Amino acid sequence: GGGSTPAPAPSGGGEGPEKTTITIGALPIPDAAAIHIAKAKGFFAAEGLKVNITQLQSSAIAVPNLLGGSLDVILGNYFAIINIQAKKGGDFRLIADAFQSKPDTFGIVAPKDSKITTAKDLKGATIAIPAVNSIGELAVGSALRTVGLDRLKDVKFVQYAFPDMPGALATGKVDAAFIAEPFLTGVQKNSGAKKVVDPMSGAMADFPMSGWTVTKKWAEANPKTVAAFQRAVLKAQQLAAADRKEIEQILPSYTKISPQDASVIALGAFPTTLSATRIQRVADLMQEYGYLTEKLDVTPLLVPLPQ
Amino acid sequence: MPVAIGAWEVGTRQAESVYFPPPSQIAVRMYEAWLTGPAHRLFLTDAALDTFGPSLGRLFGGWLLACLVGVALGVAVGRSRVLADYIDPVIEFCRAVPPAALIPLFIVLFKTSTQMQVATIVYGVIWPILINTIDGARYVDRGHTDSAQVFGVRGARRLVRVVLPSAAPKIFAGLRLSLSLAVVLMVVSELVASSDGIGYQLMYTQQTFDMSAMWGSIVVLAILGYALNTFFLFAEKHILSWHRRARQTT
Amino acid sequence: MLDVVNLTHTYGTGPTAHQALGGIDLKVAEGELVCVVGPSGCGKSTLLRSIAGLIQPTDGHIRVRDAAVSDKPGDLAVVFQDYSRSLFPWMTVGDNVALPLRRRGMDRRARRRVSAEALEEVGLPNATDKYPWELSGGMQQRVAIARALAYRPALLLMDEPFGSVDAQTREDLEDLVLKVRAHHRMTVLLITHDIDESVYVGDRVVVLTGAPARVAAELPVRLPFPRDQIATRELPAFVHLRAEVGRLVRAKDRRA
Amino acid sequence: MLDVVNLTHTYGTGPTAHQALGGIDLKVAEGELVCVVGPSGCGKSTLLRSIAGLIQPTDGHIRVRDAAVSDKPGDLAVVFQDYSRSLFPWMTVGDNVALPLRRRGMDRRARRRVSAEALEEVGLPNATDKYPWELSGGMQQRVAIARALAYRPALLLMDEPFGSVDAQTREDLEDLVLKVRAHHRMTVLLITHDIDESVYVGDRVVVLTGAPARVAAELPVRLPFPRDQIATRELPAFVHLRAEVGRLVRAKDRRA
Amino acid sequence: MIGQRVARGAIGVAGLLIAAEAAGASGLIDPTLLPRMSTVLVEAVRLPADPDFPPDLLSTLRVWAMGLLIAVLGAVPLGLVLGNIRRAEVASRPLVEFLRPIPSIALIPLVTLLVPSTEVVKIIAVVYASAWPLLINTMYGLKDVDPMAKDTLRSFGFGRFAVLRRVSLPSAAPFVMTGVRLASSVAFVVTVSTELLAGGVSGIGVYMLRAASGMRTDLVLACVLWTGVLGLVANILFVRLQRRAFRWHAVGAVGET
Ligand SMILES: Nc1ncnc2c1ncn2[C@@H]1O[C@H](COP(=O)(O)OP(=O)(O)OP(=O)(O)O)[C@@H](O)[C@H]1O
Ligand SMILES: Nc1ncnc2c1ncn2[C@@H]1O[C@H](COP(=O)(O)OP(=O)(O)OP(=O)(O)O)[C@@H](O)[C@H]1O
Ligand SMILES: [Mg+2]
Ligand SMILES: [Mg+2]
Repeated sequence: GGGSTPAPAPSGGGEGPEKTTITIGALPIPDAAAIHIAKAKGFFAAEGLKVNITQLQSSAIAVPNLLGGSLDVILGNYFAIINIQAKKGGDFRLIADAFQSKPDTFGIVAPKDSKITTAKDLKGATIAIPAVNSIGELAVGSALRTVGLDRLKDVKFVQYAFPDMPGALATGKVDAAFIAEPFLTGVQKNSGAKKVVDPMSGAMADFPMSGWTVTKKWAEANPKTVAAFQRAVLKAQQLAAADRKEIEQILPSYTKISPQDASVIALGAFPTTLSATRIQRVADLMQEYGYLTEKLDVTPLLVPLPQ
Repeated sequence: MPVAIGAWEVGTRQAESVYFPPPSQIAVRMYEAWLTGPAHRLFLTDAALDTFGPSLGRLFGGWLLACLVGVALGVAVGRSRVLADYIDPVIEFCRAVPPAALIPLFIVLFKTSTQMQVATIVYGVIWPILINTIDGARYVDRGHTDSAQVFGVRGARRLVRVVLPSAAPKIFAGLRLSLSLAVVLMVVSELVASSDGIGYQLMYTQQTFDMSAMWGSIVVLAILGYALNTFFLFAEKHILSWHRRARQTT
Repeated sequence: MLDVVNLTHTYGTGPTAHQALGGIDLKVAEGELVCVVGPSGCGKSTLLRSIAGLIQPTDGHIRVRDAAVSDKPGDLAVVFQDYSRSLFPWMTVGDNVALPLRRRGMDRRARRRVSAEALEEVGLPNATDKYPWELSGGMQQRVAIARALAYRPALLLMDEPFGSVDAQTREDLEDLVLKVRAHHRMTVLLITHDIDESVYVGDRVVVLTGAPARVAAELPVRLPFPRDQIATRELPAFVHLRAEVGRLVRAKDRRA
Repeated sequence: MLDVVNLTHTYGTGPTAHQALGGIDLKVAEGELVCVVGPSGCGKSTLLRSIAGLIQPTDGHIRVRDAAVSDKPGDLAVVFQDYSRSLFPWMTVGDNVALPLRRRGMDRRARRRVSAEALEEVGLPNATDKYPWELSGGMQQRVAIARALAYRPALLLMDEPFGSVDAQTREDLEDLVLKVRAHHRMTVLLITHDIDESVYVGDRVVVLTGAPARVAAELPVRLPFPRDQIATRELPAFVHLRAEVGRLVRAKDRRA
Repeated sequence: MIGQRVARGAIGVAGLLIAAEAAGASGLIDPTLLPRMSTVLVEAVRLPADPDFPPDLLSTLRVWAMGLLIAVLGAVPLGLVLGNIRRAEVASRPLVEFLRPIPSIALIPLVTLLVPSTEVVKIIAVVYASAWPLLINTMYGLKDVDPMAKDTLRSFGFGRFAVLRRVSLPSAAPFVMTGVRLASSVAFVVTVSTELLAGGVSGIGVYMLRAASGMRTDLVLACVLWTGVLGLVANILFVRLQRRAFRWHAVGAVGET
């Protein structure tokens, strides 16, 4: 074990993490870059942690894996985690921030020759989103509200996976799609689709997307492991935040994004702090849009980063 | 059955997990969502009609299409060695391919979402019908084929009067398998590109973390499957009555 | 009518191959009734199945009315030795008999009538609506006979058709075949184990020997028509002929 | 040995019900060989299946060695009329014959030996490794006979066991049954359509009438043992008895 | 004979591929949306060289084999019991028929909650889905057994169990084997679908997830080709086995028109 910094947890005592082998579940998307960097650069090993990374298809399946014990840590989509926390489907702890949107990381696009050119034109449109009741729906809802449209009345959402969206757009099954990088760049380049609006602007600018999540029980049982994980990921986040080259290099190793694509796609931000005020934005916006029925205070969910 | 439900109720009450609500709670939820409508519509609510209607349409459309294509193709392949040689490998290849993996193809190939969903169902349920029909049609008792041949019973009549009845017990096994599989595939097909249906409902409630409603959808699927199977067995009993009686030993 | 030349058939290939027919020559004239006798397992059914076009000769050829036998059968009907497997269990007895009649261009009513008549003739007037598996062995055999007779084929092939019925019914059926043959000028090939029967119904008796089957002898039966179960069997020529056939059958090494 | 009292059987229920047996009384002594004759469809096979415990009597009862026949039959073997369906196509002929011998507690080698001997006795020394569908009809029938004989049951039930074999083989098999019966003191019930045969092999001939089946007559056969195919059949008593049985069978309305 | 069949089979498969290529070349399928069949084929041939792929392939095969084996060992005996004892069949029918239509997609998240191993979750899903064809085909196979064969053995005094073992089972075996062939492809479908849905450390489906995340539809479809090929190979093995074990079945019947 390599606990070079003193253990932050009040429980104290003993050397090294309680659990040295941890299984992390993440999606093959840029959000997860930090753990791959940390693993590749030996940050985990330096903390005495051995990590296995499981590829997941969606946050929906990540949570049962976490609760059931197949996974120790997951890349939690804040929207999903807060939703389930509020409905008492699980008691989670966020141990590190992972990803935050920046302009052009997401977009609502329409086919090349579509009449839809501005957010206003989306009235009556069928819009593809990766999952109902998700951050995507919230983001589109927010974009609609800025032009006076209502997501429940004025548009229809259907579910498509990102890779299927270009096909759905081209064959006219949907009028517009909420699409993320690298598909956003891809669909514009290959099919000439045009961006109608960037939903991650205005109220949703620099919006927290995902963070590293464990269960409360696990966090309490393994405080030193949590701290060790936090230190390792933090180092990786700092690298990622400082230099996009780091991400461009690591992306092709755990996704099939080619190095060329990696160098042109828009990337979000990799926060190096874990801020309750920032994440509270998610909960508040969810409440504003009716996804939560009452206010949820996120502060108790955070496990502060070791100093 | 009552024992199973009792055990379920007790088990879930003991466990007190949000994910596994007790059946009584599920029943209440189902009742509120679907059975509080006007009497002239059998108490079905708008939500129930909007959910079940499209789903049943796709389910039956897909299943019937699969039955037609499966039996027709199965008999052709089962009776013709040459045809079998050519397309057996293609069939074996295709049926190991998950329908979910073909959705990108279906999206591009089919104009409307409904076509796409029906195609997914057909692709998913046709195999048991096809394989069992091929087997049944291929191994018709020699005594029967010989009789048909010497008496000049040929072509379509031979198919209808000799090959199909002889293969019927196997075809029915395939149909029965595919019927509940169609329910499963209906759900699969509604996960993509859909905004209504029981499968959509299932996924939606899962996403919104409305667990008793999600279980409600599962229960509806189970009841639907059970009802379809009961009708099916009823039809089978009549169509295969000769078989049952000829095969019984007393 | 029927012309079998050097017919050879071998089942299987390689070391387990079994030659069942070893070059059979047989001519049957239009309207003739030929009986085939021979030891069990000598190849009689194989011969019959070849003529019916159900198996392909390994060598030699068969012509029916100067047309080579192919898998598109000519105007013939068969009563199989394994009669119970040749009836369709999913059809009633009446439908079983009526099924081939469509080829005769009969409408539904005509088919029903002809089928009912044929069943009546074989002594099963009440079986029309039963299923084959509801009948006794002998009754099933009679259904198979009724089906073949109702079809009125130019060539009728019968493989031990009266094996499962009692003596009285057997005699009635023998007479029925003679009557139908005379009426409709059918050509008949009848395989039997009953030597008396072969002489009683036949115009000619062909004796086969086994392993592989060959024609051992052909005996013309010069008994007057119409034949009568009591009178004909008392004729000295009958008694003589049946002893002759008996001797020929027994003379040969009968174990295949 | 076998005691059948007022045996009644009705197939099916309701309007389509068919009464096959109408109160049959029959006693067979230990070691006796009883032949049953009767018109086609009269109920002979039904009687035999009831005794074998394969169908339940509607009324009356059957006792074998003073034990009621239940659905687990006693020490008996059956040669079915539909012999081809009673052989298992997935086993070789040898295995088919050997299978029941398991119940005799024989080991593998003993089973093979006994099975080979039995096949030899019915004239099929080379069929052991063939499959049933590779044999002719008559050969299959002989396999079924070999299986029943090899089992050496206390009670042997045979339903037209020699229907598909030639005259010579038939005589050999009749003598074989007589020999095995004498050797092992089996009790035998044999259904046949051949009146000569019933008199030749039987100690007693039971004549049934049909629809529903009833015992019409019982005739003791007082012919000396050992019987001989030529000598016995020439005895005046034989000739007389067979005429008698023939009259009885014909006398009854034979159409069921 | 064998050579001819292989040649014909190859022609059949080639026909399918050519049709797919033609659909791409003629513009029926927009090549910017879906890659051409020729591209996919090249990628499929290259896949084994990708160091990520072989472990994924093996992992999928392992789940498939385990799942199928457990399903066969469980469902066939159960089918024998239910097909033989009418009362058991009637009593269990509601339960069976309520369970059958429940999609594994709905069950996987719930099972994941209870079972702390992704691999075991996958195997459970495979067993669950592939048990049904085995169960139903076994039951229907038993219904089709010739009663005369059963009677024969019963008349020799064999009990119910012996009749089941020595007559019903061999006679239903070809149909059960068809069930195994059905279950085998169902097991492939469910293994890969579960990997797609639930992810995991390795598996063809996991590889597809990764490929999809990089807009490599060509790789995704190459994986689809591989699952098809695996299914084809598994089926060839099963058919071989079937031909050997059940020669009597094929010979008693004709296949030609
Ligand atoms: N499918 C087969 N495969 C291999 N050998 C066969 C097959 N069918 C028949 N044989 C063999 O061919 C020979 C002749 O059989 P066939 O059925 O023609 O005899 P048969 O004269 O009709 O005898 P039976 O009077 O007993 O019916 C027999 O030795 C039999 O073993
Ligand atoms: N499964 C059945 N269902 C209905 N009726 C049946 C069934 N089996 C036999 N029967 C009827 O019972 C009667 C007696 O049949 P059984 O088979 O006992 O006759 P049999 O004396 O053996 O005749 P055969 O000499 O022709 O074999 C027949 O009229 C037949 O139609
Ligand atoms: Mg024969
Ligand atoms: Mg009978």
